[in-house]
Amino acid sequence: MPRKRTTTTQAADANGARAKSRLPKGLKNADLVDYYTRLIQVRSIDERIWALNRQGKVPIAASAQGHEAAQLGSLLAAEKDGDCFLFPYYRDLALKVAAGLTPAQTMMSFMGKAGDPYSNGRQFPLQGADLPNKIIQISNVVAAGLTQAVGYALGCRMAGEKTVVLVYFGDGATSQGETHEAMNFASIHKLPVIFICENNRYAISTPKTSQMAIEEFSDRASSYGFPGITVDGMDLVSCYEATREAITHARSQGPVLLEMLVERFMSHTTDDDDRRYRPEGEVERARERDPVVTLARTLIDEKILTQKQVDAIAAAALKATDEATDIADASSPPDESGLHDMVYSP
Amino acid sequence: MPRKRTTTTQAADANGARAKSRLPKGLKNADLVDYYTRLIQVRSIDERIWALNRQGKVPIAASAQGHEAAQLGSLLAAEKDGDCFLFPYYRDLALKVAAGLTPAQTMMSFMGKAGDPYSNGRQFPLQGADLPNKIIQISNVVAAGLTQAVGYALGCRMAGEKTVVLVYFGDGATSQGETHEAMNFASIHKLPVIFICENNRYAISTPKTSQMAIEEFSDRASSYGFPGITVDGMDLVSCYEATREAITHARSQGPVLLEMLVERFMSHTTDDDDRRYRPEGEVERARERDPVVTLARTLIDEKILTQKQVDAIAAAALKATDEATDIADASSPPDESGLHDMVYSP
Amino acid sequence: MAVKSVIEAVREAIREEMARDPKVFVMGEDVGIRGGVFLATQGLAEEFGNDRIIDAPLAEASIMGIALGAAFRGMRPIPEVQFSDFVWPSINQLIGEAARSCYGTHGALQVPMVIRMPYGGGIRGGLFHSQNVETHFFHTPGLKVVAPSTPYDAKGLLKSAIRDNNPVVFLEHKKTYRLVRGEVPDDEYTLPLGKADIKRTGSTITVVSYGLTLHYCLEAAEELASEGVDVEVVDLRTLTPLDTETILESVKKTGKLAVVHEDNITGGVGAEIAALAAGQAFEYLDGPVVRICGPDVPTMPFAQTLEDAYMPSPDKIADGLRKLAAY
Amino acid sequence: MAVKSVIEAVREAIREEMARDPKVFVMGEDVGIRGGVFLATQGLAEEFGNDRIIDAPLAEASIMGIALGAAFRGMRPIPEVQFSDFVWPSINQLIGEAARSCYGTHGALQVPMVIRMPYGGGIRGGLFHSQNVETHFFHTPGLKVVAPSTPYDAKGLLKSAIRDNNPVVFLEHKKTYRLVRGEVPDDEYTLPLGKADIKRTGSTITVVSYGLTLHYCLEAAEELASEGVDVEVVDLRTLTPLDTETILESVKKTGKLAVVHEDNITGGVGAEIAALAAGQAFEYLDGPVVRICGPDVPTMPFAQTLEDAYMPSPDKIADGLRKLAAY
Ligand SMILES: Cc1ncc(C[n+]2csc(CCOP(=O)(O)OP(=O)(O)O)c2C)c(N)n1
Ligand SMILES: Cc1ncc(C[n+]2csc(CCOP(=O)(O)OP(=O)(O)O)c2C)c(N)n1
Ligand SMILES: [Mg+2]
Ligand SMILES: [Mg+2]
Repeated sequence: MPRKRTTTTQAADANGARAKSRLPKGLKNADLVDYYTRLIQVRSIDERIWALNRQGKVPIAASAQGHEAAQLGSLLAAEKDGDCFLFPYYRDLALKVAAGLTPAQTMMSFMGKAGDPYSNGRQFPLQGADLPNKIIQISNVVAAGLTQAVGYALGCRMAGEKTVVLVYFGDGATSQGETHEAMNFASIHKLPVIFICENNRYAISTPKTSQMAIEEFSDRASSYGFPGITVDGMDLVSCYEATREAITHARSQGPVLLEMLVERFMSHTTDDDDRRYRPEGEVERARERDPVVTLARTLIDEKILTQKQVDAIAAAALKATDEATDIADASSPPDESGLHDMVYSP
Repeated sequence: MPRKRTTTTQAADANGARAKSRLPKGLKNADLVDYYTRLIQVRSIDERIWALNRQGKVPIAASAQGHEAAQLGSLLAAEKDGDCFLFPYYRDLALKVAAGLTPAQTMMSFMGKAGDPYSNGRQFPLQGADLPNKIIQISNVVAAGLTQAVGYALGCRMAGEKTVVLVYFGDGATSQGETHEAMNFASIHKLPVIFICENNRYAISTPKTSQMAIEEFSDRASSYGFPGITVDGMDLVSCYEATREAITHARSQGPVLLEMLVERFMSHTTDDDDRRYRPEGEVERARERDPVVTLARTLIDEKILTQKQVDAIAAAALKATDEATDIADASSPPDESGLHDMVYSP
Repeated sequence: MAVKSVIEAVREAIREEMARDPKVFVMGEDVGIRGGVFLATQGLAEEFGNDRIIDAPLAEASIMGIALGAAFRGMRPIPEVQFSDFVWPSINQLIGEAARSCYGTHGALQVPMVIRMPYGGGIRGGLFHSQNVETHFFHTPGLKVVAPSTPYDAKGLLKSAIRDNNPVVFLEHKKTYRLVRGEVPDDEYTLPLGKADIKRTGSTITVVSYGLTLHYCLEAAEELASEGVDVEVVDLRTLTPLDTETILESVKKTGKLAVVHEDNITGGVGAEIAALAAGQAFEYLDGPVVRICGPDVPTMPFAQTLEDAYMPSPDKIADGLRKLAAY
Repeated sequence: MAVKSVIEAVREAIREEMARDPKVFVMGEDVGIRGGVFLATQGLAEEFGNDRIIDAPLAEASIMGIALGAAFRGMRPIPEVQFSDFVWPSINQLIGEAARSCYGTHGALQVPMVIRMPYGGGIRGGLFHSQNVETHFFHTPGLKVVAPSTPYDAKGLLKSAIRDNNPVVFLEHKKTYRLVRGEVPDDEYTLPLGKADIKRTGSTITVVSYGLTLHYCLEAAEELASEGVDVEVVDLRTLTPLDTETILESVKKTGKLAVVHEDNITGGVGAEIAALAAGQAFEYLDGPVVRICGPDVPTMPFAQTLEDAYMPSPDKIADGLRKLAAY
């Protein structure tokens, strides 16, 4: 694995319009179809919860729109590897859902209903843990998960396992002291941790230039003596391949920093209005590289699916989202008698 | 100022024995004599407080022995500049004393007597602030001073001043998250701050290899986009010159990271016993490069002083230390009625 | 006088003090063009420039440490913590350093700094956007702690806090931001730190509270009034300095004390008020000291049902007061 | 039975639990070859290797966060904070994260972790090596808090803490480390968390304390005994869970309560004990609840004179008890 950043061809020629996924190495067509199916499901849920927020049914949501290729590309690599554990962050809706939640479980989480798989309605949607799908994110305190991920990797090593830990965070999180501490410890102990920065150049309204004085965050890896790579986070295959490589490296040699350049299509959360601070047209331009559209186009161009099949997948996803919404809407919130449960573990 | 590290010739050929100061650029002979006078005074006090600790009169002390060239070299540069402010750390005994304390004031601080100029007996010796000498170090919490120093520089800029802030810390402090945060903020705002790491390769017993996975700490500067320099911290002139350059750079272009390679001659503090963890002979070898001895040799070799003059300076220092000890010993501790004073400022 | 919301009062106080004193500046996450996530600094970057309304990197420890350093240089920083839940990474600079800078230098250094933070729950914020953090500051000598309940108090106290030469933690209950509105004088005014305010006089029970729950206490007091029980409601306004005199006087008058807050009951501010009465008004107490407070559950679940179960409410308070009255 | 010091008891407890369970490991600054600055882990790196006695970088936040992550994986970490004064940079991981991991995942995650830290003053540690930090943890639901006073208690409680599935803050008063010695059984034993211990039975006054000042209370009780006043001394041993039953029973028996601790008085643990009595033993109280505690001064000056002025002492305690007895 090179110690310096690589840019994918995709990133290099991506001037927005008409970007197109390359065909993957080591992925079967069936993988791509599966990926697309999940991607479109996730997007459909993502759009729905935003609408449900406006209807007063979902108190808060952070959208993954624009980050999906990064989240699903890396997830796919982790799944192919088979022995990875994930510490995502609050924007990783696509990752968390695609990792194994049903649409109904997801909707229950967003509405704070009993049976929310992450926290049983105690936390913000999809905060907590989903151990069956090998995911922990106990809080949305920015950067707090990084040292925990490193510790998890340490615990795995102590237990004699070869698990690689993927920990996700935004460009804003790079400023936190704990991000430094986590990378430093991981480098000293050569722990199998992949630090994945989903860099969308904004922390709420704060632009990257107010967050760091360097061009590429991945450059910071060299100050810990491990490799840092920047990839086009709008491109599924780049994200998949870079993560696969990183997993191999991490398991044998220690940490890797993977910066994925993504776009935030929506406001920071449903509570935010990005028109206050984003230049006009920026989001529209970014949307021309929408990973959902891009992948659909590739599947059709490469004759893996027909337009009709693509439409059918989208229709099925929409239907699943509709059903999930109804189920969640009709289900009960946690009973107030449970307020005191599990303050302590038995 | 180069963006990459420079090693002084001194550092390059310093294999311990017979190291010798180069003659300085831009320093007068009188400066060197003044420097030597302060150096020997500081050393004499440093040795005395260790002895006083063993007699039960000084509860705790951290020695600067081996760090003096770094501390006084940079201090001298700051003094020559005339518009610098210092945020030292607990090991900067030599710096703090040479910056303007009398030996008696110093001793009062170590004995926790009323009139201790730093905290009036409230804190560990020489912790607090010495504003007349442009020094603040409010605590000995490792790395807590770095962001404060950056904030001080920001305040100076807001007030329309050109002050350059020098902040000092050890290699252990590099691991703290706040060190990252301080350097990051300073780089974004291009603040005139010089981060001076007195790298003695130990944090109490913890060796540098357990603290970082890189060879030279100064390499980390590149991840903030500012220059990092490593100099031989046992060599007065290297430290002086590097700091002078850094001050010029900082004032016009923003932060600089200055790593000074030093040796800790004594145990971590009077409470520590470094024989538990340091390889035999290491300290003895390090002492062959003692900055006090080295400078005396230079002064004599270059015929700036005679051996006799050097001896006379040493004798005067010892006498001053004796007198200061007596004064401090005879003076009163703070009255207990003052316990509640200044919890709040009026 | 115009009717304003708490957030408007806060914004006005900052604006006026910035106009009055060029040393005052704001630093925090998204305080600039965004105007803060609650819009406390809306429009101020335009008015005062980005050098005095500084968008900080996402790193609370440095926000606090840098503000502290600037205060050492004589500036009057107002660092903003976006939600009180995120103050923890900065707490060493606050509890360890800022609170002790004056004491530890025997007065050589002052820390004229106001640390603003929205706190508290009842807004579906879940575990990490609802926290009550006041006790940690209340228990730290060297800090002052302010927790206003009304727009009038918020403005007057914030202006005093900014002019104070000590680190002041200024706690704004985020549910009051838009919910609580009230008259705010057009003319300049300040309110002294350290003075509680009797928001309702009464003779049979003293209720001590602050922030959001103060309003719930007033509602409960109304309810009890209709039942013939005359409740005095003391609004602490500042937790430190604590106005022990007003509290003790009221307790001595009524003989019965209840303390209400949203923060976890054990070791909360209410414990201190109870201990104060048990220690210094013992002879006057006609009944046990009652605490109606948040339960000992990590603050505070997201689901509406659980949040309601956690929160003190006018009904829960009225119940408690009723029992105490009957004692 | 052999007579041992507190530090020896602590070391033995760690050693035995590490031998018993390979999942137990220690991480902290200088815990390895140096054996910790107080030598709590002396010899353990040699015995268990550097993979289980890990010399951490100087970065408390990561020590805590990494320990927490390892606990998620089923390990049983014992992070050491070198002095409690340095716990602040790590407090988000402790108060914000560890304390809420179980609650916030509805029990999916456990945190079997013991955070050891030397705390307290009276050793010329000055402002930054003397701090009492217990209140911050005491006020955090989700944490358990232990503060033993004797070698016997320290060993038995530490072993239980290590076997507990929750984050336990284990506070070792550094002045007791070598000063306090006592019998420790040769055979394996544990002591339950959540049980106070009546270290001296008496009938006229209840004194509640913990840690170093517990011994001062016993001294004061002896002095008062010689004056005919019979003092009961309750050692809390664990602050959370708080043994309210033992406290209330004792207060109901004696009718008078004093609380003693070194930590700042306002909002300290003593306030909760006082509030507890004022709320639940009101009818039994024959006098005001007295608190003999550290003053509201940032802990604690370096000069001997000032440190003495700060510290509760047997004399100061005896004075307070004498007055209460005379009430
Ligand atoms: C410690 C902390 N401080 C502040 C916040 C409030 N906050 C939530 S998200 C966010 C911005 C994060 O930006 P980034 O890391 O770039 O992630 P993105 O949302 O862009 O994916 C902020 C400031 C928080 N959750 N935690
Ligand atoms: C936050 C914090 N953690 C731990 C300590 C205890 N401690 C004091 S000095 C020290 C080692 C510092 O090493 P380094 O930064 O290399 O400075 P040096 O003493 O070698 O000059 C430690 C761990 C402290 N003072 N502050
Ligand atoms: Mg971002
Ligand atoms: Mg060092």
